Amino acid sequence: MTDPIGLNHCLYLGALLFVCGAVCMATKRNAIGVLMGVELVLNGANVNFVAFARFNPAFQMEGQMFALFVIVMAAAEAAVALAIVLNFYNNHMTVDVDTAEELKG
Amino acid sequence: MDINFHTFFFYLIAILTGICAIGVVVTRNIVRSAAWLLFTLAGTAGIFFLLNADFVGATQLLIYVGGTLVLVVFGVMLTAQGPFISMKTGAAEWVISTIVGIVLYSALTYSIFTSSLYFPNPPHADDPADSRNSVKLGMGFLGLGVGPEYHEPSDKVGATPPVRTSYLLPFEIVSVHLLVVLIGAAYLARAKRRRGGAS
Amino acid sequence: MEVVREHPGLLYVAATLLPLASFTLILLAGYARCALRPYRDSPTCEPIYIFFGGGAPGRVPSYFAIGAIGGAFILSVIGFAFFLQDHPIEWVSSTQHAAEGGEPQHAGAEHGVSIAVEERWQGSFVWAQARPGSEGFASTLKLGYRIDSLTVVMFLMVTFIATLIHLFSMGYMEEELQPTVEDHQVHTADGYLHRRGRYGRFFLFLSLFCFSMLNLVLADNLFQVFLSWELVGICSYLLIGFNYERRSASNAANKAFIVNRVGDAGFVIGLLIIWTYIGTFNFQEIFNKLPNLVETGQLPYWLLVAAGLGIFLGCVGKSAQFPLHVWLPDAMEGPTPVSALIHAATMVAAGVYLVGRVYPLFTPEARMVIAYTGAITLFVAATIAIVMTDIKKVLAYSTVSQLGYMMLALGVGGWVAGLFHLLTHAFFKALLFLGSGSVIYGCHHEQEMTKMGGLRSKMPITAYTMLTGVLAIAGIPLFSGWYSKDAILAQALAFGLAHKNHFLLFLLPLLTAGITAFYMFRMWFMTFTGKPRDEHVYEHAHETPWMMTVPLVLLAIGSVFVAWGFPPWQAHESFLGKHGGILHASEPGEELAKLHLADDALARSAEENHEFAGVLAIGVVGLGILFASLIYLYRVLDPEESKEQFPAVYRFLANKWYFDELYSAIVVRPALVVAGWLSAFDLRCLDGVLHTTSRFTVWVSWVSGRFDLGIIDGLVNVTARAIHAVGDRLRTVQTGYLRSYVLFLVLAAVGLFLLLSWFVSMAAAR
Amino acid sequence: MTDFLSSYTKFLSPYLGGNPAEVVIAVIVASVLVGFVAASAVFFIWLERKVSGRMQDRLGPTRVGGKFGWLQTIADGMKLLVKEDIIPGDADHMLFRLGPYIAFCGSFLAFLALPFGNNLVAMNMNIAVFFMLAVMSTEVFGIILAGYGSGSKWSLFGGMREAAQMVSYEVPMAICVLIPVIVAGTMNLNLIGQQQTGIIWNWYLFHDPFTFCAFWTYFTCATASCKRAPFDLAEAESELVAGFHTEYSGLRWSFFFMAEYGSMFAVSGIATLLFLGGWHTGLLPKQASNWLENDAGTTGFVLFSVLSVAVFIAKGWLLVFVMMWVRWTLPRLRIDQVMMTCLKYLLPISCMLLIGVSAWQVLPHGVLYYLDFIKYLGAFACVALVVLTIYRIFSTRSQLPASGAASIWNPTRPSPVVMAKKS
Repeated sequence: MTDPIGLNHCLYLGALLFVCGAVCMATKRNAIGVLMGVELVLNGANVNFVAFARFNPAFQMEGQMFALFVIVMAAAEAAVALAIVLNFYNNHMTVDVDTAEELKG
Repeated sequence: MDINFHTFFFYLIAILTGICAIGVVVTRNIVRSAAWLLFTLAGTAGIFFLLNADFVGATQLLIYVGGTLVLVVFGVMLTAQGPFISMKTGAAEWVISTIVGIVLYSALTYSIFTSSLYFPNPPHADDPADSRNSVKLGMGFLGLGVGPEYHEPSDKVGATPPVRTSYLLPFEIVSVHLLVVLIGAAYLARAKRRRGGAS
Repeated sequence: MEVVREHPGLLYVAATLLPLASFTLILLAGYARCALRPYRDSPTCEPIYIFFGGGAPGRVPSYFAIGAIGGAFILSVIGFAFFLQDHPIEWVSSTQHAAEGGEPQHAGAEHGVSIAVEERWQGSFVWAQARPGSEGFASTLKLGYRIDSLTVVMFLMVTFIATLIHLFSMGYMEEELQPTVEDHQVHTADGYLHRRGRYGRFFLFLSLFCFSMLNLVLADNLFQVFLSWELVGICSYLLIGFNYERRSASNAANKAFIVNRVGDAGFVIGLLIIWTYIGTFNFQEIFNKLPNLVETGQLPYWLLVAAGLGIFLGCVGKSAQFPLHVWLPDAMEGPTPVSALIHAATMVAAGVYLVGRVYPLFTPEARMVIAYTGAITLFVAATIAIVMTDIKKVLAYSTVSQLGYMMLALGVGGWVAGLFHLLTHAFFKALLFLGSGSVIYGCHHEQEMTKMGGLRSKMPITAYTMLTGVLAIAGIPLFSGWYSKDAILAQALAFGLAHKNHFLLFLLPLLTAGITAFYMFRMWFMTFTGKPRDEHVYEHAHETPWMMTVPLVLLAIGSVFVAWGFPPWQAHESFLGKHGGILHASEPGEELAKLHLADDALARSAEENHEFAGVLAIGVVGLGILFASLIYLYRVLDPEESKEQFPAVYRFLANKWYFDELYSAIVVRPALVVAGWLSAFDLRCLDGVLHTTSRFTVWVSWVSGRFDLGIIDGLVNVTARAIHAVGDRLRTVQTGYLRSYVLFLVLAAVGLFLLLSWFVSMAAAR
Repeated sequence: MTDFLSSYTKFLSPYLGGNPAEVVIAVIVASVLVGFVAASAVFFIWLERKVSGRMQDRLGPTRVGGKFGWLQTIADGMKLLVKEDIIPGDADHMLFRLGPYIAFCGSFLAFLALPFGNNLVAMNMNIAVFFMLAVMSTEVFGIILAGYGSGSKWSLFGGMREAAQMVSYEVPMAICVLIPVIVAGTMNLNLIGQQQTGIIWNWYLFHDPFTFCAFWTYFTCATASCKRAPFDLAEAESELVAGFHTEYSGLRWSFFFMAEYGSMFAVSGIATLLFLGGWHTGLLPKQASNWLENDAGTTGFVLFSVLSVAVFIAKGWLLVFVMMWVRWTLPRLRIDQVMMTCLKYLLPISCMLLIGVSAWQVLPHGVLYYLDFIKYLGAFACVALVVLTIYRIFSTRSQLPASGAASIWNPTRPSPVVMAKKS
């Protein structure tokens, strides 16, 4: 607690967000919940990027650039994922991802 | 104890963000989950502001909170029909997922910790004015070199002027990508007549 | 503008390309329409479909075509003005130049121009090269243009007549504008044939034809001429077969095409000889090299004769000379404007034009062949024309006959006279054909003169304009035909006087001049005077719309004045044909002189005998007119009676001298028999070999198939079964639950991170 | 947070000094802003009532608090405070409670970056205008949550419409904001305000034809993004009872209204700063303004600051008044028309304007020199129009019959207007 805020603090936060996202993806049966998990994971990554940008002069630009690109990609991914979810809903009348098991081995 | 406002607010926001993130996972109701996610994202934006990434933070608010999340909630509302709002996950799955999550988090913190032991924090310039770099971001997007200098490997030193990274091409690629995604999503989500719907 | 001032010849190139542009536009629009027709009901395609003409034919193609050819005419006029600036032509000359002998002033028109001026009127580019980079002997095919006075005059003539005929066609082809045209001459199971109107297609072909003809005239080399020659041929084929549902039309088109092939075979032989021995197709280069080659014997004399005769054979086919004249009368199956444009005024003249172009190639022997061919043709055709009752057939045979005159003139050394007649003939023959078209249109597609009569009052403009044409073709003084025909007769007389044993070459055309007058007046009297023979036709006859009469009037004016000189009553003073006139300027006198073919004595003799020949001709013509009026106007003699009195002669003439039967017997039937033999050989021998081979192949494939199934497939199947077994065991891993995959993923990530940390710590510890 | 407040600490540190000062200043600034938002909401609600009353030929509130019903809103507020706090049984309690606060926070946060005068800003951000757009975009989330959490179909419909509308209108609005940003070369609102010092034609409204058009486009989008009429589909009374706040009452309901009026002023403030010269009167030449601020001593500075704030707030209020004017003038659109207006008209228009203004920026200097007169032309035309309008208003009033406008609608007497038409 007494250290000045450094890279590691941010990395711990990013890791937490990442793990929460992963667990969210693994536990939610609602397709949109899975999507939220993905967003969390991406946010964890973003925190890391921005933290590197802040604390490592070599990445001062790259970190923020990558964060921006990740945000944009997340928006695109959310749009496509939602479209897929809507299609899924049209076909299965539910958004429970466990019903999508037609491809099981 | 040398707690200044920066440190204080960082801890405050980070802890709140973490709690909200856990809230996203444990809440059963998907809309409430989205509300928690909103706070998580807003907290992340706050962290970005604290890390002197104003532009990224504002972008996070504008695109994530104002765009993506609204879209997600919109999707929830379009697909919400009573029982689907909270779909129960089995206890066993909870246990497994939690264990795996904790293991993963331990692994991550362990690797962060070990790497920080061997690679200590690089020195960072703490001048706020230096880090307010929305202008540099914009220049990077416009194709003006803003990154670190890079010298072409050459026999003669100084034969070519140093190259600086610029982001015009990725920017364009992302733009086109967004356009394609827009069209694709509109195509996927368009109202379709069901096959044989007449019967 | 500057380019035009420096290279005015490009005006003619532009004039040539304009109809091509029109052709391309109409063609593309047609393609677009065909492509869009399946989608014409869709709202997006419908406007485009309608823009390109839609379902019903519209007038737009004719506007393009007439605009193109009219533009070409205007360009030709401008080009003519430029040409006169560079090549001073004397309008009012006198005979004393010729009398003084030596090279008179008019030669200056040809030789006085500087090199720079020559350059201005020609140009070319390489089209194909056998050995790239080497521009030498027999290696380079060029496309180019060279404008001399003949080209200029031909351009004016062709574009002027073609413009008027386009205009006429707009009226004549009116009924092709209907979405459904009923063809009364074609019977199908459901009655008359119904087809779509082909207005646009007609103008498409006309444009292509105009381009080809102009390109032929423009060309500075034989190769380009040959290309255009074939294009003109295909246009003729397409237009004769315009109503291709009619058996007669499609047969006529085939006949024209095949007969022309015979001629073109000769043409190709001539081309090959020139290419092999002279190594170039450019006219100027050929003429420049020729004297040297002949003198040194590098080009054997008999080959030169053969080359000339070969090219002349092509011209015989194109210009419908004996013995290849049989296609032209049948070609009257095409629409009348086509007959006027192609089979009277321009295309058939291409043969004569080409003979004029390559004139120095013809040795005296070849010229004699030309002269006799012309003489026979003109006589045979004229005799047949006497008994024809179809108005267009009469004109067709008269065309053949007149073309014979031109050939004759060329053969007896009257270069100017032949081409002069070509020009004047174009005017009055176009007039006559358009007039006949007008009559046919006015009589609702009735072509038999035996059903006409007394139409003068019903269609006065047509009648009197046609009378002008008849007077012109008959050679009445002050009408254009008089000047040219007199020139020919004078030349023939001079030739006959010089070579007494060929005096027939004067007698035949002289006699035929009378016959010509006879049958032309017969036609006019039968059509326009007397009592109507068929009340039904007479009742429904009417004057044609302005689009058709205006060209008639213009052409009538042209057929009167086109050959005038000063003073007009002196036949040899016509500015077109006089010694030193505009045509004379491009007579290849110098080239002929180099080849020792020029005959100044003959030319002088022709000058001197001009008046004598003219007087004789007028007498014969007067006789012909007298007979015609006695029989058909005043009914003093009954034509039916004479028919019965000389049945053999009548049958001989009415069956066109049995040419078709002759060709059928000696060419067509043997060909069919030989084809039957070949077919039998093909079926029995060749197919037998083929069948044996195929049976062998089938057996080999069967063996190979067994091998394939048994051994190769066996191996493959074993592999596949093994893989299947493995996959069957492995597939249980794939549960189908998305979330379990995520868990696997996370576990893998954990492993990865632990591994990474371990590596890092190891690396750091070292 | 130190960074956020750096400009203020630099200004005030000699007096307060150290960290405690930062806390105090932060608290003071936040209170002032909240107070301002609340006060202006109170004023706007009163103004809305008066304006609508006048426009509908009524008097509006007249009694509470004296002559013009000054205290009507205060009284209403008291009533709302003491009302029973009802949460419907089907509602999702947490989301129902959360909605109003998120909406209000989004609206209020925008004021952090809004300069009221030169350097009179809570947080002098480099990306101020972007920040404002970003935080205002979070307001929609509160409304969606409220609509969903109410457990009522009217509310749900209202929330859905709001979501669709806001997300769509954000795009042309952001593009229109970019247009003056391109001209100014910065997103810092304070700098943008400073650049428009001087006479009226220095305002970016008149900079070139594209910014001129961009102002109207922006204002239309802003009206829609505040869900004001004619774009108030989220609370369309005729269709959805009261839209997303059907189930709300009491304090929570008033939070929504605070948020709405707050964001109205915020977007008006952005419009003022980007196009209408910010805190500048438009009458003082540049030199005079600079002299007053920098060289006229403390008195001049204070005078200048007070004048700046007054002018800025007046301009903002004027724009808010225009929004009310529009609300009571135009009928409400249908939801499909709303979306069509955005996607088929405003979006292409704003894109064209963006391209146009970019092209204008890269015009050669020589050409720009000759095109410069456009700003004088536009400014004079606009001023002339305003003057003409005011003149017409007064001249029209003098032509009204002495019995007042009400008599026109009195059915018992023949209408003078109709009579005038007949004659």
